[in-house]
Amino acid sequence: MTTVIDILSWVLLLAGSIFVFIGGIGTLRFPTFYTRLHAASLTDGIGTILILGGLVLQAGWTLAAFKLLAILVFLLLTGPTAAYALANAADMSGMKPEENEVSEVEK
Amino acid sequence: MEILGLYNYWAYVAVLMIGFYAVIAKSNLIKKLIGLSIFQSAVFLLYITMGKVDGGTAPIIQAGVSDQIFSNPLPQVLILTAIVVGVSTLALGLAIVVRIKESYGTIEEDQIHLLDHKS
Amino acid sequence: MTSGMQIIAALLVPLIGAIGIALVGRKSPNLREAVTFITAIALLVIVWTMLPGLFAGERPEITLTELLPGLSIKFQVEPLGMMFAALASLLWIVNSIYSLGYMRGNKEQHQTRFYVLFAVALSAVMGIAFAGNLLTLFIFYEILTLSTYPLVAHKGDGKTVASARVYMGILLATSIGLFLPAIIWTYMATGTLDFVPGGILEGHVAGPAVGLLLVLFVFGVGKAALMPVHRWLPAAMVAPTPVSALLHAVAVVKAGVFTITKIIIYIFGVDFLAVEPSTDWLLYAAIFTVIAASIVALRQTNLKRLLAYSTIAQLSYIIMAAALLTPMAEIGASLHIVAHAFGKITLFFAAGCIYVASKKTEIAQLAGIGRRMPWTMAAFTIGALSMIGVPPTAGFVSKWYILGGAFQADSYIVIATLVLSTVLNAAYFLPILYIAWFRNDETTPANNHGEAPKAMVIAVTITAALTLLFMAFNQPVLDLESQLVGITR
Amino acid sequence: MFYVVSIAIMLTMALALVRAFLGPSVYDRVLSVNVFGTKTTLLLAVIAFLYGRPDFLDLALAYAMINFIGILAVLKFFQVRSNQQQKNQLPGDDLNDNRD
Amino acid sequence: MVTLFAVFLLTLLVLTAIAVVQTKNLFVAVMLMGIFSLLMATVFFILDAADVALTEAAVGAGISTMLFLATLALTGEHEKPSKKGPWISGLVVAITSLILIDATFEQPYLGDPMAPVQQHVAPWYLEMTPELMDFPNVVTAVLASFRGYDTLGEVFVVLTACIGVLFILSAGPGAPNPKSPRIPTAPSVGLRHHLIPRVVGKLLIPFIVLFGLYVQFHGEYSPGGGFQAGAIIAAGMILYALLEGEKQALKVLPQSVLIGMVVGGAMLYGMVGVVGMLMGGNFLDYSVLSSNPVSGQQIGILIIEIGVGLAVCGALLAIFHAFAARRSVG
Amino acid sequence: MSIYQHLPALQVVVPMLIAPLVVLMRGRGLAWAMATATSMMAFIIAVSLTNIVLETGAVSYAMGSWQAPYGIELRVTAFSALLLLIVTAASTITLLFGKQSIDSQLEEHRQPMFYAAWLLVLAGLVGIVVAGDAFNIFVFMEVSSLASYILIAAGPNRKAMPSVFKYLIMGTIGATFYLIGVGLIYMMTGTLNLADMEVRLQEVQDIKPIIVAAGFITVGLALKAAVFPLHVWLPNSYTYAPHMVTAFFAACATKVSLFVLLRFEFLVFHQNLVEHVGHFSTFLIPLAVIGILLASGVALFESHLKRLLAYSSIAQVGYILLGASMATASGLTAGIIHMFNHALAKGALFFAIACLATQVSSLRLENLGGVARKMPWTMAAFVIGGLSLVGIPGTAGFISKWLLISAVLEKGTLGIFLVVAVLVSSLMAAVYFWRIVEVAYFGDAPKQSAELHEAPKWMLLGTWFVALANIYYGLNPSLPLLLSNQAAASLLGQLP
Repeated sequence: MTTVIDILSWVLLLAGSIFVFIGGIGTLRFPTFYTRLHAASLTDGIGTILILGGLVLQAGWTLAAFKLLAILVFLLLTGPTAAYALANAADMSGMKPEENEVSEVEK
Repeated sequence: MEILGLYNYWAYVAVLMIGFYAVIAKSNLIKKLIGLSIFQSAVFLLYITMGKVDGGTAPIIQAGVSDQIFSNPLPQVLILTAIVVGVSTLALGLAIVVRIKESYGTIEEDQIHLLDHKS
Repeated sequence: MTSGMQIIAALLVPLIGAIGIALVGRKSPNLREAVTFITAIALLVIVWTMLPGLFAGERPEITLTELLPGLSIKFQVEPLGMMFAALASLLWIVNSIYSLGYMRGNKEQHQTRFYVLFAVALSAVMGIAFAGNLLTLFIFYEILTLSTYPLVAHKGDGKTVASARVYMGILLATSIGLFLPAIIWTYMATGTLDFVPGGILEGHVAGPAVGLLLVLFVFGVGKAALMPVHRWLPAAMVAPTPVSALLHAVAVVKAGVFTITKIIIYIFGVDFLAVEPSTDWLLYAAIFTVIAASIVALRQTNLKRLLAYSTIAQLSYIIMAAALLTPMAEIGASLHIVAHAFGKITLFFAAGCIYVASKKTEIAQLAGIGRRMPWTMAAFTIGALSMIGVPPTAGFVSKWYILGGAFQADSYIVIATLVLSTVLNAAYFLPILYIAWFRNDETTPANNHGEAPKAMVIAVTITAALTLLFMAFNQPVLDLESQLVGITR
Repeated sequence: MFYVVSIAIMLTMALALVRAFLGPSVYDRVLSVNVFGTKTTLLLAVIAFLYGRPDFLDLALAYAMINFIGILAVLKFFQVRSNQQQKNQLPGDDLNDNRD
Repeated sequence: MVTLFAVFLLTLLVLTAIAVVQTKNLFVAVMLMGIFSLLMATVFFILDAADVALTEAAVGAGISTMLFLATLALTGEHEKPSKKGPWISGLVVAITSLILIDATFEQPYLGDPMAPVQQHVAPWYLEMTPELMDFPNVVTAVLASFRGYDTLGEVFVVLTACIGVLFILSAGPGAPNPKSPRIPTAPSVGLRHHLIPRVVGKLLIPFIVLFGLYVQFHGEYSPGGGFQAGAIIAAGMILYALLEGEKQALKVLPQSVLIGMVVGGAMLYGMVGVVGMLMGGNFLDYSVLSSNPVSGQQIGILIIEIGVGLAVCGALLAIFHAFAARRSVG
Repeated sequence: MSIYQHLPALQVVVPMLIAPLVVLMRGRGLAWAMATATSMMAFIIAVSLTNIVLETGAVSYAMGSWQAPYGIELRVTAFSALLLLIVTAASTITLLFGKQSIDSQLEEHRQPMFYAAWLLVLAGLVGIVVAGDAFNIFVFMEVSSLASYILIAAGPNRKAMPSVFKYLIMGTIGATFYLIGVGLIYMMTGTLNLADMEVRLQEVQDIKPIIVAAGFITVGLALKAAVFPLHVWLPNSYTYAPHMVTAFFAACATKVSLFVLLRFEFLVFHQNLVEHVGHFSTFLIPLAVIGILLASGVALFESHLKRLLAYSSIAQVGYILLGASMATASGLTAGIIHMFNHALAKGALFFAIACLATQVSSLRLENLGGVARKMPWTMAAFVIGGLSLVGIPGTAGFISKWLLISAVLEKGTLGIFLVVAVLVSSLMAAVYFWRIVEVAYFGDAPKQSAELHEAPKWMLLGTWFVALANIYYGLNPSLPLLLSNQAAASLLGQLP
């Protein structure tokens, strides 16, 4: 049984790592702010779920698992909120997606 | 691996000097305070580094686990205090910067200097 | 009253008087001057009642407080100091009479300040005279400098203050820069600063160091005005005449030569200096100053400046005499302190009288003044003769002893100097007398004037009389100072 | 395995850091700070397991909270700035320039 | 392996520090400082300093950033190029760093268990804490009892900073009028127009406060204690102020209450010491508080941690509000 | 347990714990009354501690009953007793007599915080002085520094703010340098207790980190103590701080840092580092001499009264350091007693300036013409203070100058050069001080002079109190001399 859980958790962790890393590359390589925001926040969500899920499996039914879940909930609530707030702020300040693209090209 | 045993110290010196440089070379008052924060953080790093023991763990004794090695708690205590001191200094410094901005209209040291010598 | 307490009283009485003067000064000038006189007389009584004890060989002393280990504020009366104190307390009364006339006649500002600081200066003089060790002497020496500064700067205008700055600057700089290190050096070498008959330095310092130490002391005591630290004296001529009298006759320069004499006798010891070749320079420096100052005096046109250079020359007489290191010369030195005091105070008083009565300051303006102010000019003449050393004036007595000392030491250069300087003195004083008495007055009647105010004339007469009397009645001083020689031998 | 995860997270942190250095706009930097914050949270959680001390997860939780509050503070800062600029009618948006 | 992690993170740390100093936009610098603090905290955690890591995160990344932002809102964020030649400064820095680097070669290596630091006092703490205090967190034991006097000083540093900021910001053209304490200014309406952050934020505030209380009272068993708790709760309240506006936040916790918290917290700490003195021990001796020295220690530590928490929370909030209440002038 | 045993703790705790309460005081003058009473209490404690130290030798106190090196030790020696007396007396006198000056410079609603900060400065300074633990010194250094930034920032001129900012930056750098130094020593010895450090340093093989630590601690504390050339924060801070704050700080603030410096140099390093004495002296003697001469030189040309005296303070720090860098008993005695005497002189001077400032609008020299005629008592006290500064015999300043010169002369040929430097700077002091006197007594009166009156009676009383103390301790210096002799002996390890 433990082996199964271990393997499952390894898989989750590995998958999470991959997502997280891809998100990182996206944040770096994408051309404009909004696209980068996109990459970051999407992978953040799934990566967090996978990694923390993997850890929960490692922890078993302990206080640690509860804490991990709390972190998970917290990150899931705050991550998108932060992304929204950021996009909103950028939008309010007059940074429109297409304009930004143009300015980026000009650069 | 041996030589990496000193890497922490080098990093602390590097950070310390970056902060120090910002404090003495920059003219902007907020930049000086930022530099000061970096400068102080470097010292925190020095203390925490010296307290680490190989194979040790944080000095919170786990029930039921024996023959654990613990890192040194004393530097950590000192640094807790130092962090508080640092943020207190920072707050005070920022308050002064606000007042300087109000009465001089600038937070650049050389301009303040000019304004003071004109009057 | 024990003698120790008497010393303290001599210090305190002028101070209490100063406070009293300050308190009543605003209310009534008459009361103020009355307080001054009462204080002066009280001081005179206190000081002079100590004399009999001194003649009997007593050496009263008192220690006030210990500053550092082995270093205390201590007073001791000995003949030299006694003479100085007696002289100063006597002249203070005369000077007060004179000041009364001068300050009122001249309608000076800040008269209360003047009298207060005068009293403080007298207290400092008492401290110097009775000091039992170098440190105490130094303390009061500085107090004297500080308390006379406002007196010199009395007029308060820019030029006066600038001159007063020179006065203050030179005296402070020499005392802090040279005198103090010399004192500390002495202390470190010997562990004591007490005035001990026969000196304390022998056996502790040797070779060229003695000469160097003597340099520090002699030039550190700027008040003695040995060239080249004499510049403050002409600068201080901006002061009101009673202050000049105080500086030249009563207190300041006398404190200087007194200090040097005392250092020679009690710190170095005459015998020690005599065998130490590196200290011979002092005699030559003094001789140089005598001659140089006299020659400079020849070329002065301002009466008070001339008197100032004359003082410089006369002071070096005293130092020269002390540096001869023979018994007669030491007596001559101390006698000359008194003789010069009487003579010079007469001269200054007379100059002040002339100024108050006629506002004249230049020698050339004095034509015919002898007929307008016969008393004053008579006194001036006596003073001038005393400076030259003509009998029957005080100056003759002291010069006689110095000459005797020079013969004892077989020091022909000193004898030559004495002769030369007498000629020079005559050369600059006699023309003044000639102008004053025999040249016709060419001023317009608008400047018509008579004698100076009564008080001033009285004062100048008294001092002139003293100058004459000292010729005949110098025995007490001689007796007193013979004790000095007794102990130096 | 924890090592692998840690290394992946740390590499991502490095990438985010590069983005933070490059900018170009301030929003990019805020974004990378946010990414960096969540990655730090994850890293801490993983290292807690790596060290065998899962009771230290409190720290990760605290980091998550602080990170969130920080981002909202930045948002508020933007708002204050734009209010001020409207009030003072300053031309242009200081925050939008790409100079660095 | 973990050492390598540290090496990697430290490299990032140095790079970040350079970037902070290089950038001409102060806002960017502040953002990078946030990253710097997070990195630093992570390094601390790797180096076994859990308590310090928690504090550094709460203070460096949280409170400091907010203070910087509050100031930047009043001063503007562009740094003008300095006319100062960097050569002299560079020289000073170069010499100093050479000296320090030179000294490192004789320092004990990282993690050397034979280093003098690990020999003298520290083992005594680790050995005696379970015996004398009967709780596991040695850091808390040293902080609150063995070196409780330092911590008292630390609380008074915070108090001083609080007094200082209030004092300095109580004058000058931008000061709020002392007669009518608060003028609601435009920026203080909060983030009301942003629905999503507001809802999410408000949802989270109770949990943040709760978590703060957990850190406060669990400090003897896990990383944390009064200072961290104070900072976290203060951060939660600041979040409230961000969302609902200054005015609303000050209604909940008026400035006078905050000052009361600071003074009360500091006094609470001091009074424990004084009581110890009255009961026959030395100042800050908790053993005498109860008949059993161990429980005396526990009671004392509990109370002073509450004092620290109160003081820190009140001080940080008061400082934050003092900045926020400042009207921007000109 | 009698209360006497708790005195070392109470010395710090009393002002520290009352400070927060002062913040809450709202009534008119209440904050002042409370702060003054507290400061007086601290002074009484300091006096009793001094008595105890003189009777029984150094006193040690274990905070929280944890024995050193595990707990924090407080340690009161003759040296600390002297400093305690200076600090608490300076605070008490300035508070007691300075209310009118503070009232005129600070709005009433800001005063409670100001007085609280004052007490915190006091607590911080005495905390440093009694501390026996290297890190504890840092903590209290920060308490006192932060609180002193507040006091200086209370200055009414806008220039106060940039100057206090500079002070904050340099003060923090200094404190951080100190912290680095302490960290390095801790790294090599494993202890923070000063006495323990001294013992354990002897076993350290790798000496380089210790040397670097010595350097950093020296530089850091020198920054705090405004040792030339690290003094740049001081002139403006002193100039633009409220006058009473200047009087307080000039009397004691930099001296506490010097105290720590000397304690480290002599107790921790000298006996353990080979040739440290030599390094220390060769490093500090030139600094001290250049500092003395340059700062005096700047003061010569300065026309703002407070800045002039601030530069003179830098020169005086040089004197203290010069005495200490002789590393002999007599030199240390001279340096230490100069701490006391300089506090008296500068206290009197700045107090007199505060009196002046209640009447005149500007403290520039050109605005002070003839002021002595209107304010004779103030200027008379000023003159006494100035004479003490110059070192005229009969004043306290003379005692230290005497001791300093005799100590320096022991050094032979080098000593003669040093004596020349000391004397030249004394003369410079006489000149810059005399410039003021001349203007005040003989200068032309400015236009508004008709409205000038003598300063408030109560402040004058304080001024004269300090001025007369200059004379008293100039004539009877046995107490400070005794304490500084013992302090010097203990620093050189001749006393247990």
